[in-house]
Amino acid sequence: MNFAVVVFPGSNCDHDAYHAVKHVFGQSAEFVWHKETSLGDADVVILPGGFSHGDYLRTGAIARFSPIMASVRAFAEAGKPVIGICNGFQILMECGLLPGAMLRNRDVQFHCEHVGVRIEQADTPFTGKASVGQMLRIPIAHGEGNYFAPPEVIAELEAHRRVIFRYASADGEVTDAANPNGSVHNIAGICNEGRNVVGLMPHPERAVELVTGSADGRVVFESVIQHGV
Amino acid sequence: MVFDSATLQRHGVTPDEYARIVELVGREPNLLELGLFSVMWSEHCSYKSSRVHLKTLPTEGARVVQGPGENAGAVDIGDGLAAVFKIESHNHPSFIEPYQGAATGVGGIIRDIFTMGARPIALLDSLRFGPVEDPANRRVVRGVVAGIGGYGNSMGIPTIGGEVMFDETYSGNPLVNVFCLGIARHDALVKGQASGVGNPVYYVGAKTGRDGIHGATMASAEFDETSADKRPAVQVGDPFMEKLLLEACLEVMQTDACVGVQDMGAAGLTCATSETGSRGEVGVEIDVMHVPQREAGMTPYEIMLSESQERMLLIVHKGREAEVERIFEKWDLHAVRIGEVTADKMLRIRDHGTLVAEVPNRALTDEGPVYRRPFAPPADMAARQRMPSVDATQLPVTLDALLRLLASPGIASKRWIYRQFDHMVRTNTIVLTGLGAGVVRVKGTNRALAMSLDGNGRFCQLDPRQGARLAVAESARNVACAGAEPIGATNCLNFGNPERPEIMWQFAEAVAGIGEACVALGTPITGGNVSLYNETAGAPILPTPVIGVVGVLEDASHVRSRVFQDAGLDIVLLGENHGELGGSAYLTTFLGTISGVPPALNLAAEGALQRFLVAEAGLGAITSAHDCSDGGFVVALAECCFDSGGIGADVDVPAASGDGEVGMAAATLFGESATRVILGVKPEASTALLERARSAGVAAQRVGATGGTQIRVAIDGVVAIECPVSEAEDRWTNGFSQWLESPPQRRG
Amino acid sequence: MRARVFVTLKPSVFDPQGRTIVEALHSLGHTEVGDVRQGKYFELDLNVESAAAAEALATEVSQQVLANPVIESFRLEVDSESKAGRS
Amino acid sequence: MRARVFVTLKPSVFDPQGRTIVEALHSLGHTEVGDVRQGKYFELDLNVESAAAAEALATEVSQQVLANPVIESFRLEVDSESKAGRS
Ligand SMILES: Nc1ncnc2c1ncn2[C@@H]1O[C@H](COP(=O)(O)OP(=O)(O)O)[C@@H](O)[C@H]1O
Ligand SMILES: [Mg+2]
Repeated sequence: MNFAVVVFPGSNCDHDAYHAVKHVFGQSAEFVWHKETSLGDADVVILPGGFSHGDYLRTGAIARFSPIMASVRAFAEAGKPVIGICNGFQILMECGLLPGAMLRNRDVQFHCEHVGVRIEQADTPFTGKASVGQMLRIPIAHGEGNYFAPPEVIAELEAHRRVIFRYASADGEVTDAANPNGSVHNIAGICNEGRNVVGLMPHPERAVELVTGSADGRVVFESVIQHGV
Repeated sequence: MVFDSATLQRHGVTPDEYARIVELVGREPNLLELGLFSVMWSEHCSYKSSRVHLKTLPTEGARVVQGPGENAGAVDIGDGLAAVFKIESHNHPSFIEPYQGAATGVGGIIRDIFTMGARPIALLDSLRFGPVEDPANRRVVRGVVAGIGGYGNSMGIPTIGGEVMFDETYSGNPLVNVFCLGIARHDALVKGQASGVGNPVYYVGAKTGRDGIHGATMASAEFDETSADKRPAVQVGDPFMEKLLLEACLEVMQTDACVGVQDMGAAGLTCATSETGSRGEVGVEIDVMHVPQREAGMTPYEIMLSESQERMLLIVHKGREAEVERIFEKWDLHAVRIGEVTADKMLRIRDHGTLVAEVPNRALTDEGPVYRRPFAPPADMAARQRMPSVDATQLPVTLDALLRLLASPGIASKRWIYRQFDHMVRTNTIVLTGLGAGVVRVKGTNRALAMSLDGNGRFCQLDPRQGARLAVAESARNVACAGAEPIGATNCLNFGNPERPEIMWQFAEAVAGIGEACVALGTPITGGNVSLYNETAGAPILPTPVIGVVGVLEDASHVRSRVFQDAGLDIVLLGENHGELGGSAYLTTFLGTISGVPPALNLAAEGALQRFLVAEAGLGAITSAHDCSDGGFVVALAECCFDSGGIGADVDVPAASGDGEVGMAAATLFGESATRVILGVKPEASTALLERARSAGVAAQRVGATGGTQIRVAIDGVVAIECPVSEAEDRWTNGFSQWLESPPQRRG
Repeated sequence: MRARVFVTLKPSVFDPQGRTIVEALHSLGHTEVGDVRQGKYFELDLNVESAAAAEALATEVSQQVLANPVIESFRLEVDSESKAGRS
Repeated sequence: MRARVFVTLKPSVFDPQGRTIVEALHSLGHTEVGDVRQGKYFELDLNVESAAAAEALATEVSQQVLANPVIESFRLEVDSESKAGRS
């Protein structure tokens, strides 16, 4: 499969996503600079983590205007798989492909650590190989991952099973203690109505080789690779 | 003389130095020229007080690819690759404005690394603060930690480790030392050198503002009151700009269009132009009118002396300009041509064509003053080294004592700090921060690099030479514990006012100690940094040399952390316990004093121990390794249990013969004898391992086994301390944040 | 022309920064401080001729870029001096 | 009482945030925007009786916590309504 990893000025997990896809999973991968207008023959688009444009104004606020985003939108609207990880998720929300916004973490500190993440739904291209309720231990690394959306949007997300990942304790309980940033309903990741666009704050691409501390993120990539064949 | 003494004083130039300037220039300098000399001859840039001592450091070795003198040092790590690394201090700015001071410190050291053509892959930080009972210190801690994270995280360079200590003397003088390591191919290392007469000189990055123009170099003739107001004391970091610069510069350097590159750090454009010219034995001529300026009406003096962040100077092969400009444009950066390389070894500065300064490059960079400042040991040295007379009740060996030590700020887990640092980005970190030395794999090879920063101001206060030797040994030992062979070192020397003989003595002794240990342990010094005048109202900081050691692990899969991997392992102690409490964390915690003689260090035994740890890496017997440092054996043992999921340990150690009867138990358990490592060893392999240790000349004994839920420590068969792992781990994990968040106390 | 834009979190949105500040102020003894909300403040220099044009431009820029309508609202002031506020 | 505090970087201090916003606005075609400075805006609810007391408290709090005197300056407005601004 062909993965396009979009690079914004300030992206810094672009190489990690590329490494995972290309060297760990043996897929073909291309960096796509944000000023380009075509995604080439991509089958999957990854918006990686980082601090696009420094995130000085608001996370993802400026990246959404990049020329490539029109193609990303068209790609998403055609039902093809798009994943936004961390800053990529924030960009997807800023450009309206996913609902909600991120607030500062409730303790206003940046958190980099492994957290428990529960798979809530297995019917997206990025969770097809997982089972509902499966627990992943994967890293987060963000200062603004405190997911917020108005109550009616949250209700809609829950009603339509669009919460895909939730912070949970090691034994799968959704508790406040397991919530690293204050996200509403412990939401760690969601999808769009078409279920092909997924955004999440945790970094599955950082957890694909045991030597780095966890390989639990593999299921996200294995799912989309399986989805494509 | 055309300048009055006040002007010279403001420039920090002594009458003797001025006379020398006149001699070197061949005439009276003008004000701009005086400014150039004042910054280049400042202590910070010229190392005028420290140079004679630094010269004695060992800088050569088979692995050294680049020793001191360039923007950073480099050592060979195999496969044609070099590890490029250096440490920098940003102490004073971090006191003035903790967040921005620390952030711009990170930015500065990162530039030093990518200037060499290396991709930065890891950061470490070494911090010293005053006690955080005082809200003022708390503000510094919070700001510095957030600032390091704010810059490093945005850059996508993991901060994979560091160290922090607290002492009253750092209250007005916090230390922020930051280390960065990058990777480059040997043949692609870029030097900070100009060459090729007629080659264009480019400026790229942030615009030049009035920031950072050194207080000591203000010149009355050009500054009225209002312009002084315009000059901010603090620089604001722009990690986004730096990220663009990093990517663009590395892309430019992949072409061979560049002759040399230099970042603009201290002394800004002055340093970058004169140093590149001087290293390349050429001249450099620029016109300041081309320099991008953030504010209107800047004078050549201000432009040349500005220390605005995130700026680079490039010397480009004539004819390749378009290629270079195109790459910068891609990253939304505009490289501007500000001048060219000339043949006559002069630094020539023009303003709209008019010549405004003309001085020989080498006069600025190499012919500055060198001082052999007098030194003498402090008068109270003997008193410092005397152990306080105490009775046994003042030296508790109880469960409570252990818990208190584990929760003390110097020893408690630093998770509150490193959780604010992205320590996993780039997916190379293979020993997570907090679990040992920082270790990153090198993608595309089997190897990994381990690195550690260490320094112990307490030991140095009691004996600077010994303290420095111990710091080198500890840093290298941490790297060897991970399985890596120590191959190179860098150092950041933080001291008080060198014009005072006792400070100069501390400095000279520490440098001598570093030299001795680096020679013995095979870790040449490839670079470093000196930070002097760290004192408030005549009260200096503890002498604080911070050592960074880098090691290579041939097979990354052999890496070890400090954590016991399983129950039922043999616990083996390498090294000997001499029961030395002098300068220990234990004494400071329970007696509130820094006193005694620091632990002895046998460098031959230390070397043997480290070589043994490295040789064992591939053999599989050792599953974890942790050195005994602050808090001694029991604290180290407890740390081996932490993060293991609650695995306990049951050990029995012989009493140490050390500091007499009183406090024997405390000395045995909490003394900080060097050259000791606790191993978790597969039981079926431990007899053979002990045998191998013996033949390697390394003292080794099986002292117990892992398992159960308790940490139980006996001395000669009598249980001294018993504590549930969970309770100990809880105190250790939360000690730091509880302390930081406890109700503030105003002191004094 | 100069426009000043104030971006604030909507009242229904929890403000972690404001809460942290209140806690810090209480711990410093300023218990009379009931609540703090933190927002953003922008000063824009606009090269347009009229106050009306400035207002229109600032509004557009605020809607498009400066504020995120999911969580924030904004208000603005236009001011024909070139320097606003004292420091 | 309600106080509003505006914290801005001192004019001489470099504002990377403002610069990034200007560049973004220019690339979106808003070339009439000459300069942007980004600051912070705080709304404080103060349980004090008089405007004078509110002003004194807000000033103290601004100096101590809200503004960083090394790089920032602030100005404030006190207002006796309990809700300030429209949204
Ligand atoms: N300031 C800091 N920044 C990042 N990591 C830190 C810092 N201080 C301590 N750590 C991490 O916490 C762990 C323990 O530190 P330390 O007690 O100094 O280790 P050791 O005694 O083994 O040298 C190490 O992994 C270290 O990297
Ligand atoms: Mg240490």
